[in-house]
Amino acid sequence: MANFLFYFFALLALVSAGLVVVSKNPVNAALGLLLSLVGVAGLFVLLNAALLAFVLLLVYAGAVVALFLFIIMLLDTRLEPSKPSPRLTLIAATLGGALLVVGVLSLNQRAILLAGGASGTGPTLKHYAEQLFTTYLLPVQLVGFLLLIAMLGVIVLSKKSDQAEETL
Amino acid sequence: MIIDLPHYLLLSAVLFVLGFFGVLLRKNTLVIYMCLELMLIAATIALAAFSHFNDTLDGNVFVFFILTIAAAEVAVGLAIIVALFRQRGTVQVEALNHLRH
Amino acid sequence: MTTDYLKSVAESNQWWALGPEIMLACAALGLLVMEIILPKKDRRFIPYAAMVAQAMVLLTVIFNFQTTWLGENLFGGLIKLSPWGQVARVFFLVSSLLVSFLGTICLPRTKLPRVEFYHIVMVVTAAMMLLVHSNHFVMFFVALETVTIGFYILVSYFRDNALTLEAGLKYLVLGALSSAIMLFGIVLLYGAVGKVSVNGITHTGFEFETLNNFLRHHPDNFLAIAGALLLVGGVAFKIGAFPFQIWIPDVYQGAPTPITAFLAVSSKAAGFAVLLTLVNQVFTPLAGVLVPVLSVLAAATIIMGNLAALTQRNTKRLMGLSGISHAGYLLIGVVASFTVPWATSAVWFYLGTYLLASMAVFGVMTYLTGPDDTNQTLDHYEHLAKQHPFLGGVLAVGVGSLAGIPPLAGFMGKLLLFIVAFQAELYPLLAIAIGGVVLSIYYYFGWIKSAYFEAWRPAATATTAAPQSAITTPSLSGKLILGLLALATLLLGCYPGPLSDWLPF
Amino acid sequence: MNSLHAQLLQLAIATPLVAALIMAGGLPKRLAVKLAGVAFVVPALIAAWLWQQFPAEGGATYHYLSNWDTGLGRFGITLKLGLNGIALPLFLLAATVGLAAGLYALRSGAERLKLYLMLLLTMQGGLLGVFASVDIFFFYFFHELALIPTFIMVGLWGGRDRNYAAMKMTIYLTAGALLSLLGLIAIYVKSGAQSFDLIELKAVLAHQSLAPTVQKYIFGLLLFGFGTLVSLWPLHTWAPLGYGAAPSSAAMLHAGVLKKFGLYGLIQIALPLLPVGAQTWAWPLALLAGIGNVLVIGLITLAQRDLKQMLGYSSVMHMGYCFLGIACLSTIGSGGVVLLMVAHGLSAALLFMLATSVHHRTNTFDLTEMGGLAQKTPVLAACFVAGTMASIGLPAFANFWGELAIFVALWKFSPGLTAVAVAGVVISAIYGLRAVARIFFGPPSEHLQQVMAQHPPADLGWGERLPALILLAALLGLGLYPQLLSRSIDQALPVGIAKVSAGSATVSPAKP
Repeated sequence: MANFLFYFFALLALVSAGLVVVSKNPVNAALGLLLSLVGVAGLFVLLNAALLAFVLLLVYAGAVVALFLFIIMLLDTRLEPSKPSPRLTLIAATLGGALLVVGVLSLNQRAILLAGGASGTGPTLKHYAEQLFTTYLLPVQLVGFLLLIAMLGVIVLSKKSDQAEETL
Repeated sequence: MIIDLPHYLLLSAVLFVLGFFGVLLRKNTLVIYMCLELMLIAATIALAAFSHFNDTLDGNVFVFFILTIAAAEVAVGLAIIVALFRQRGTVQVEALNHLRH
Repeated sequence: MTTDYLKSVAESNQWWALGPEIMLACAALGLLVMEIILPKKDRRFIPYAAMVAQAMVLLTVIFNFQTTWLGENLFGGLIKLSPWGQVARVFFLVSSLLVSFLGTICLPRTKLPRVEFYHIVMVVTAAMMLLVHSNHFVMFFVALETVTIGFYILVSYFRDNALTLEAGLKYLVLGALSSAIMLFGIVLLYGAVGKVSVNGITHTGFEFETLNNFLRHHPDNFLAIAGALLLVGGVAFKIGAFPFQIWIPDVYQGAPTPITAFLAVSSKAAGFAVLLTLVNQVFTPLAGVLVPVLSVLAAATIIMGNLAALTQRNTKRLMGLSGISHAGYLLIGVVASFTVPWATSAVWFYLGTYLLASMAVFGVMTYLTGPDDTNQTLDHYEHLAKQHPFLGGVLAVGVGSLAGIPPLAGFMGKLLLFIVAFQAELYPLLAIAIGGVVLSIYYYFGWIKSAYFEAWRPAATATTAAPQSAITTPSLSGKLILGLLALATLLLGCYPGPLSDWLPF
Repeated sequence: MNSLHAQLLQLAIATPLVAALIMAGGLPKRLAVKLAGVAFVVPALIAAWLWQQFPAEGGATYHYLSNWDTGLGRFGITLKLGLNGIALPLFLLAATVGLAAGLYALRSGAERLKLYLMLLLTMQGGLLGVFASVDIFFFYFFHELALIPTFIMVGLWGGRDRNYAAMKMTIYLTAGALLSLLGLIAIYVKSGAQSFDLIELKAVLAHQSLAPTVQKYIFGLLLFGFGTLVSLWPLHTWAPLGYGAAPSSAAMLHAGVLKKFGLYGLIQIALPLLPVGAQTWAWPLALLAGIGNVLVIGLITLAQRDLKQMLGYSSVMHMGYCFLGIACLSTIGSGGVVLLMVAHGLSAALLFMLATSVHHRTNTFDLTEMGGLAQKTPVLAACFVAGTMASIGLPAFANFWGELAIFVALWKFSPGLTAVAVAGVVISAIYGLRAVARIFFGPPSEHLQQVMAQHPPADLGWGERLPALILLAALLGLGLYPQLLSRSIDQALPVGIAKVSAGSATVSPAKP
């Protein structure tokens, strides 16, 4: 059963990710991203990280993809003209991809993976909270500032010019 | 056959490569941006898998941070794309060649 | 969870050790508060308040230079203060102070909100300082992303200008790509190490010491090597090394000039600080792989940067492309640091002289541009030396120092790097560096030439209509700051004692 | 007593530099010119005094030593000043030519005179520093300090093609300087002395010399680095162009003094520290210099019509003799080189200055357009003739002794090359005397007659006569009594050369 679920979610994630890469319509791409995220969330559940799956769906599916769709509608972009990519880019992409695939394939043979064996029960919400508020307190604070400047940045970048007129 | 760490790693790597291809090949900046998100997500799969099979929590906690950061990145990125669209009326990469002229 | 555990965590969270960063962040918040509570006519003091705050933080760091927390693992191993971290703090603060100063020249020409600019500059600076202190990849990545996202905003800050936004978008896409690559590298390293238990405490591959220990025992672990290479590739993007230098000219040209300076100086220095930490503390056992890779990177970077800069006439692109070649020289120092311990000092010395000279040049550039600062070419400099001898002099000193002409500080930086490279026996790299320096003389000299020689005797050649740039006459404080930068460049070239004594060799 | 002299040496170098700084601080023009005059005279007086006080038998060691920390002490870089038997003549040369060039510049009426004088003073300070530096890092540093003003002066006050000339000079000379810097760093690192102090380096390397291959590479770096700076064929192309464009005082100081930096470096540093490397490179160097500099450039000089270009090429040609002398690897050859360096410095400076004086009166540098100036300006003619004769190497002038010593040494080294060198003397006599004949004798061209009709040429005024007389007096003094300098040179040289001529037998076991 677990095997079947893994293959199902993995396939879902991969196929819909392929959709993101190849689809001509940005709306389809965004929907592909959404499906891919669902697949990844399923994998998270299989990995005993249900909380992460939940957060992923909440943040990504709920906010990020919605934001993408919203912007696509707002900008009303036309379909991508099917111009061939410049040859150099194609070569670079193929080379880069080939290198990565070779690397991944050789992983199976060469890597000494020190898998310690998974424990039966996954971490609970409490475990996360303990970590976040003890060891990782400083990064949490920093992320707070990160979100603050991101918010300020969005405001600065998208406030209408005539409103932003300042008399400093 | 037992689903083990290498399976997850392979999946993560393939997803990462897919996203990488998308960034290089696509012309629509919005789609490019989605592909970048795909790359980040691919990394989180590997992270969660390592975390699970090594029985350490740190990887999962890191995923939290990555998700937060990615959301912030998306917000800023979309703001820039929208602002550029207002000026140029397009989000295609070909239109991004006005510098150096 | 016992109270003992909480207590130990609380003890390791030494917030005072991060005093400067916290002060800077609080000051940044204070700016926002000031904007809300101050009446409109008093808001023009906010930029000066920002500069005063940064200067005070700078003084704090300088007076507490030998802080008691040096070398200790703080925040449960997330943070480790080192003498180099202290140097980096001073470096980033000086740089952000100067960027804020350039902002006060540049921003009033636009109708954009201003307080946010200083706020983001200060937060980014604090994040850079944390980045250099970080001893753990989670901290590392979070700090790095704070810096990167801050830069996305700052680069596209002049949103009325389509070119600026274009630069912002390019930086965004390529920056996010490099972050993703770096993240994957971190993940692989984390996975390679697995779980290490020492005395019942779990350690992971996120911690630098653990990772270093692991690599010492498994220097040929494929996963770890792949991770290290991906990580170094991501850093190479930040410093603009080959083949990740493609973004530099466009982004440098499009970004607001103060931000171009910020990118050129602080961002590059942060990249090198990180690279030095990784190379000297984490990846030492991987020298066999990293030395060839970094050497090739350095050589290609020097060659690419200098060749591309030869025919460049846009000054911001020129600074970007020549900055690539400086990154190449610095990479030689990084390669040398595998074998020669004091190479780190040489790299920081070089960065210090680069800070002074670049900021002087960017200062002159800021005064020279009008509201649209994306299109400044060498032709704009044609009457500079005659009409504004002061700006001309500062430009000559700055450009001369970048070119490495004695008796300016840049020469001393290059000299130390060359000695280091010689001691590390990197002869081919040295030869390439010498070739690069000679090439760079050509374009730097061309810049000085266009500022000085063309307009000297106007009778014969004044027929061509040079683009008249709107030069802002520098205020007294502006003159003072630029003059200090030029003077420091000159004095450090003749008497480098103060800087070299201060650096922990 | 000795410390007083050391302070005087420091004072000589500091005076021009400090004066330039004071002038930069916004001195009124009249005061600035006076200050500059003083700053040119003081080093000359000090140099003369130091030379007079120099111990008769003490040429082999350094005197007037002083040592300042520059904050780079941990790298073995200190500002160590002092003079030995080789450095003294060149220090004296720098002071003398600097005085002449300075006096000439004061009366030259150049545009933006203050800036001109400031740059000239900086150059002068750097030149004095070069020859007084015992620390080879500062030796290089002072050279660059003197070099930068040259570029600026060519770029700002130069004649035709000044932009191109300034650019070309900058790139060639920077490349050469960087190569030699690499060589110096190589000595520093490879010797293991961890010091740039020449005295210490000599001591360390005398104890244990470098491996032959290492010596070969380092000497090659130094040879081509310094060679570019001294216009060794085929790296010379910057020189005629640069001198053709340079304003007179800059050309005087550069061609007369600064150019000797490379030769001085080879004799003072490369020969004693790298004897085996010198042996490997002796023949290539001799061939390049003999065929290239003397013969090829000599023939090219014959074809010149432009007076300043001709002087530039002739200066390149004379450097060939110096390289030949160095290639002999003998005391007498190197001694001749030092003497010829001083003599050529004086005569080249004199001729570059007088060429400008001729230009003032004829408004052209074209030799075919001139003529008949001797009757109108007899003093100028006399000085020019004397300078030309010195430059050819006729007896009674200092150049004669230098060339003679080189020829004697060269005969032992290779009679064939000696023949080439002697042929070179004939060539230089032909173009030198032909130039004199064209400028001063024979009928003036129509164009020139018009110019002279509008502005009747005056003879040398005191502003030109005084510097010319100083240079001529030095040339004649040395020519009639070369022992003034040669003794100290001879004492200093054997330290390095003896080892070279003894061959590899004395070379101590190579370092691994």
